[in-house]
Amino acid sequence: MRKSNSALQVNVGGVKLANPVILASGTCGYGTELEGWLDFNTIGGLVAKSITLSPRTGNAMPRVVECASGMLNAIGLANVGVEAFCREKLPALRKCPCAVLANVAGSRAEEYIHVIQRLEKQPGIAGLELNVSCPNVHAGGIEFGRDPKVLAKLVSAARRVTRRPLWIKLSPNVTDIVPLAKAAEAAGADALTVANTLVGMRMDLARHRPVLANLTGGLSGPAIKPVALALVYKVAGAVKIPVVGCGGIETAGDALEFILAGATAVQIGTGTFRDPGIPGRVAAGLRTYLAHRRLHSILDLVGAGRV
Amino acid sequence: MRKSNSALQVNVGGVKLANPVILASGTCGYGTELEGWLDFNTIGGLVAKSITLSPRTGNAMPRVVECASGMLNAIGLANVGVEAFCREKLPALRKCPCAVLANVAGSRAEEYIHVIQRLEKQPGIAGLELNVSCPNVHAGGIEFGRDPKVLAKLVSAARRVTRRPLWIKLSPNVTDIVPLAKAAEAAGADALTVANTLVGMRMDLARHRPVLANLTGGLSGPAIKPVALALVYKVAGAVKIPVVGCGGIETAGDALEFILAGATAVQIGTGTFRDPGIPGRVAAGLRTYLAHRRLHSILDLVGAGRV
Amino acid sequence: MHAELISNRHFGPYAHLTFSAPALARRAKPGQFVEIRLTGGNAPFWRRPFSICRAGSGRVEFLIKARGRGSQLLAQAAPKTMVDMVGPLGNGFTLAGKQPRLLVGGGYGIAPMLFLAQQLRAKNIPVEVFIGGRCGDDLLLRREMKLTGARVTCSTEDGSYGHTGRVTEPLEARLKQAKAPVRIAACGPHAMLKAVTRLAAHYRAEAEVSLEEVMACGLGVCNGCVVKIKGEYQRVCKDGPVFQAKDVDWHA
Amino acid sequence: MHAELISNRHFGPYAHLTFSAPALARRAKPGQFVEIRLTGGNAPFWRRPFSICRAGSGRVEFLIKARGRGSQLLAQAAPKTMVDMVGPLGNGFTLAGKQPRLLVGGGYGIAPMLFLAQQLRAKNIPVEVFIGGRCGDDLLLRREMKLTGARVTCSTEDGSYGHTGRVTEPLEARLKQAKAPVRIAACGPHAMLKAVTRLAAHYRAEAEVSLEEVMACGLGVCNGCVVKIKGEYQRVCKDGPVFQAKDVDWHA
Ligand SMILES: Cc1cc2nc3c(=O)[nH]c(=O)nc-3n(C[C@H](O)[C@H](O)[C@H](O)COP(=O)(O)OP(=O)(O)OC[C@H]3O[C@@H](n4cnc5c(N)ncnc54)[C@H](O)[C@@H]3O)c2cc1C
Ligand SMILES: Cc1cc2nc3c(=O)[nH]c(=O)nc-3n(C[C@H](O)[C@H](O)[C@H](O)COP(=O)(O)OP(=O)(O)OC[C@H]3O[C@@H](n4cnc5c(N)ncnc54)[C@H](O)[C@@H]3O)c2cc1C
Ligand SMILES: Cc1cc2nc3c(=O)[nH]c(=O)nc-3n(C[C@H](O)[C@H](O)[C@H](O)COP(=O)(O)O)c2cc1C
Ligand SMILES: Cc1cc2nc3c(=O)[nH]c(=O)nc-3n(C[C@H](O)[C@H](O)[C@H](O)COP(=O)(O)O)c2cc1C
Ligand code: FES
Ligand code: FES
Repeated sequence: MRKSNSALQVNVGGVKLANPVILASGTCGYGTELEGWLDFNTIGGLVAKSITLSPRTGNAMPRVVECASGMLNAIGLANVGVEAFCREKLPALRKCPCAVLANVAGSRAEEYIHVIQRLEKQPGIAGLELNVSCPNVHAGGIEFGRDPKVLAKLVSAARRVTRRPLWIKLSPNVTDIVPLAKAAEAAGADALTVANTLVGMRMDLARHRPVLANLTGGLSGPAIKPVALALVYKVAGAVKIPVVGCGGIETAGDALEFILAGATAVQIGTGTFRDPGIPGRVAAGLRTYLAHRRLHSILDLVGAGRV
Repeated sequence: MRKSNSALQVNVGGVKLANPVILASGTCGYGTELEGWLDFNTIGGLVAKSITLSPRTGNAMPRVVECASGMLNAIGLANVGVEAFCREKLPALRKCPCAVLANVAGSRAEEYIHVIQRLEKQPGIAGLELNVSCPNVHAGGIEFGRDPKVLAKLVSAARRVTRRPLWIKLSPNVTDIVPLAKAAEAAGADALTVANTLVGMRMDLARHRPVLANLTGGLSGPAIKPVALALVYKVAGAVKIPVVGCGGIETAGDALEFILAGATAVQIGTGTFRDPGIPGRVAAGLRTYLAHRRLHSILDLVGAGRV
Repeated sequence: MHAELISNRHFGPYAHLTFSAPALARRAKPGQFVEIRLTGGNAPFWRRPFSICRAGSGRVEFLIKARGRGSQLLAQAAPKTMVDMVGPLGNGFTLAGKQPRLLVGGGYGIAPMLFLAQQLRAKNIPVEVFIGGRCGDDLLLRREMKLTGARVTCSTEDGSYGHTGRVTEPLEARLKQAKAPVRIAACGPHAMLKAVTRLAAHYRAEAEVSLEEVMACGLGVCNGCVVKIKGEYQRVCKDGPVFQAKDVDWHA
Repeated sequence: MHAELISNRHFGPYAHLTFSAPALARRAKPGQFVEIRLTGGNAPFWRRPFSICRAGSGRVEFLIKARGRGSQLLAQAAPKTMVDMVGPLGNGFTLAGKQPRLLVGGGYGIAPMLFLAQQLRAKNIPVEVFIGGRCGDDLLLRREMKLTGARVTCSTEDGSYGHTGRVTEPLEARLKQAKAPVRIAACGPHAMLKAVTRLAAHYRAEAEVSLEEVMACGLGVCNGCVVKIKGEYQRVCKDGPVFQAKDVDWHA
């Protein structure tokens, strides 16, 4: 049952969330997989797995490996493609009691645009997140996430074809994230998700080769939390649109760190793998924190840790 | 007592090391502090704490904070300055049974050059490492570590004033490390250390502000190991000069991952804090690994994990 | 969900653990698995998957081989230790059909076979179990298997107990003399499962195998545990771990 | 170096731990500390510093207040637990000089004072101990202190035991009536040490204080634990943790 508690409500660039806790793209499938393990009434929203124009089988195996306080993945954007997404996945997603965002990836700008256009008429999507930062496949749009000009073009083009709230998910693998954040904002983005995974590698000592078939993968989990937090702090100081913090969040305290740094909402990825109860507990913990401090709205904390 | 075992000997751009294990700059002070806790006969070398032209007191407190599988530091290059280094610290460092490298930092190219010139006549320094990647102070030279052209200029200038082996310590906080690595190589660097710390932040939930007085700090420890390893793999594939791997190494297995990725030697930083016995155990573990595999030289493993 | 360790019996590198976990015990089916996390800390980072070896009366049992840090921590856990479990996960073995079953388990792969044998025997289906291992110490659950009423044949590669050789040799002998159709269920090392699949094809027996892959989520959301099934990637955790042997692409 | 926990006595949130650590016990001086790591795992990431509370006969004792994860793990450790220690670290209190000593300990700050009292008493130096805390439960080591032959004065802020009020109140009373020079050694919360410093200055007594900072290395190499001493940064772990009270810049 949806607990109505206005203290946790946030509006992230037009996406209304009952609370600021969102499941990150690629870590909650198309929602249904987690049924029974996670109560969608306890969270604010979910971002469906990145979809591309055509279905993708993903990279060769192995695709994942453990690291200290984190993991590497090189799934390679395995997904059913936008057609099957609309036909097979959206009907179930629409029944989800939390906000549902679609996440779009591609290797060329036209690919993104086609997918967005295909989704535009589909009901039940609260917003779009553009993945311009998948480090694992050429098709992940990583070029868009590295060059402010290229990014601006993509975002403008997307802006023209959708009336939906448009979030851009930025890459942490850049020298300076600010020009990218500003470019996306200027081109019409409604919010920025900060950030995707860090490029990383592990060697297999038995086989004398990288563990992942893809050689490198994206590092996620608590290991990257300080890096993501520094980026959120930087971006929130540079743009006026809301920022969604993402990277290594597992507790309400972690979420608060991001909110104090300037995030209006947070996404949880790997935390759900470790314990599908984490997203709900994070939301509950935020509620408790507000009550203890006698605060009426989580918005009172957004950016409250900035100096 | 120095164990002579040629199997572990490496030559890193002119610096001869009895084994590939080096203490990273800023984590072993000027050597003497660790006496009694670490047997310098068991390691290949040490890089003294970064020195600048003038003494620096460093940043305000707090300067360090724990993270998941790692830590943030914003020491701010606290150091005695090159004069006091030559007068007070070098005499003791010269007695060290392992190779000693000096690490030089600065905010302007002339500062680096002055320090290098001041050191040039001092005996007992096996090589120089230029820190162009300290994320914590303007004076840390981070600009040099971000722009290949600026870096090339600095390295060329340094090359002109020193005959010593010249290592450049690169920053991981860049979109693409390859142009920087190539620029340093072309400008006359003898080896590249990959990498320094990742920019990170932690929020203090009690005080509602960043924990570190400096706001951000550099993330080190096992958390960053996959990131550093991916960078070493990339750099070793792009340059011909040796690469020194650095980031989160705590076991011989960790060191082997870097060596298989293409590193000729490794540096250990935070690991020494957690246990000053780690560097010696890493070297011993490498020796055992070679013996088990009946390999005559660690060089047989350098880059052996590349595909 | 939290579960309390009730008992832990050791056999060489193996440990037989019994947990109190009523909700799990009620829902568990043979061939399903549980993702276990030893509370607290980041090492190991992921939960670890283990097949349900027996379930009932509010209890769930596992047979654990101590390998790396995760399984070692678990194998050494003292009674009263609380662990966190997610499960039951995945799809189990086929229980329908009256054909006699040949259950093949190598090493800790015997774990799900005990649970399967019990349920098949409860339906009065004849069960023959082929237990294999490198040496006698790897032959687990023999006594428990016999108590189900199954016929048990043991093989060791070093000949220290039972048939000398691979577990697939007595299996092949049995298949050769089969008059009526039988159905095979197997769990164990990759090479063993591959051999079982070949035998099943040759002797035209239906066979199911339980596969292993490293698992990041165990819930079917990460796509990190896929195997090629009829040419398409499927998730071991959600679409498996039990697959029709003939559908598995063993070379992928 | 590895050390085995021999006994662990609990008093509310405090635990009094005794380890077998002969080499350490031999070298330890009052005021020095040890960096303890509970073997294995990355959480907590750093070792944790604890003052040596008593050392001798191959044993080292600590008084631990359970606060966060690190101190909790330690406070709850069972006998026979092996931990890894680095130490003894830092510089201790001044033992030289025949002046009577006033030892001031707040909460677990009393820990190094026991070791100090013992060694001073062994040199026949008169010792008076002022133990302070919020309530009676925070008054630790009273019995052990008395056994050293020291005079013990207790204060609690809630008046549940001894003097009602701050530990610095009976200290001031004692300083007021002092005929001959005394020397103060103090360890405890920041505010208490500051107050002691003020009193010492006012009554012209020499005072040493043991400071605390979060420590990344504990070995003097990271420069992460600095405090301003006579206007210059010094490392608590290597240059301290004991400093001349008058030299400490309490506002830095
Ligand atoms: C569906 C399923 C059922 C299983 N049932 C049992 C069982 O009943 N009894 C039993 O002893 N073991 C079982 N395993 C294997 C068990 O999960 C691994 O032995 C365990 O995860 C190893 O963890 P570790 O930390 O001890 O070893 P690690 O040090 O992590 O690795 C040791 C070896 O185990 C492999 N491994 C590591 N993590 C995993 C993982 N998450 N999944 C699979 N393999 C992994 C590694 O590739 C390596 O070869 C099962 C695995 C799966 C997938
Ligand atoms: C020289 C010295 C001697 C000490 N002696 C004792 C003693 O005898 N008995 C005792 O109970 N405590 C002692 N402490 C304090 C003790 O080190 C901390 O309580 C402990 O480190 C907290 O760790 P935690 O994981 O339990 O708490 P955390 O969750 O890490 O933090 C709880 C609180 O402790 C502080 N803290 C965290 N890490 C450290 C650290 N490495 N050093 C100092 N403070 C830290 C934090 O700022 C926080 O306020 C001493 C500290 C120092 C520096
Ligand atoms: C297995 C896995 C798959 C992922 N797939 C996607 C994806 O398809 N699209 C995307 O935008 N991000 C993807 N991500 C990144 C996450 O959404 C998230 O940004 C990242 O994991 C950092 O957050 P975390 O530390 O909470 O996991 C994936 C992450 C993981 C671990
Ligand atoms: C406390 C601290 C101080 C450091 N100071 C320096 C420094 O002065 N110069 C430098 O080049 N690197 C410095 N570093 C970076 C380390 O040399 C090393 O590159 C980094 O910590 C990554 O390695 P690690 O994970 O093994 O610690 C410092 C690191 C730490 C933790
Ligand atoms: S382990 Fe994540 S999909 Fe199977
Ligand atoms: S803790 Fe590193 S210098 Fe003191």
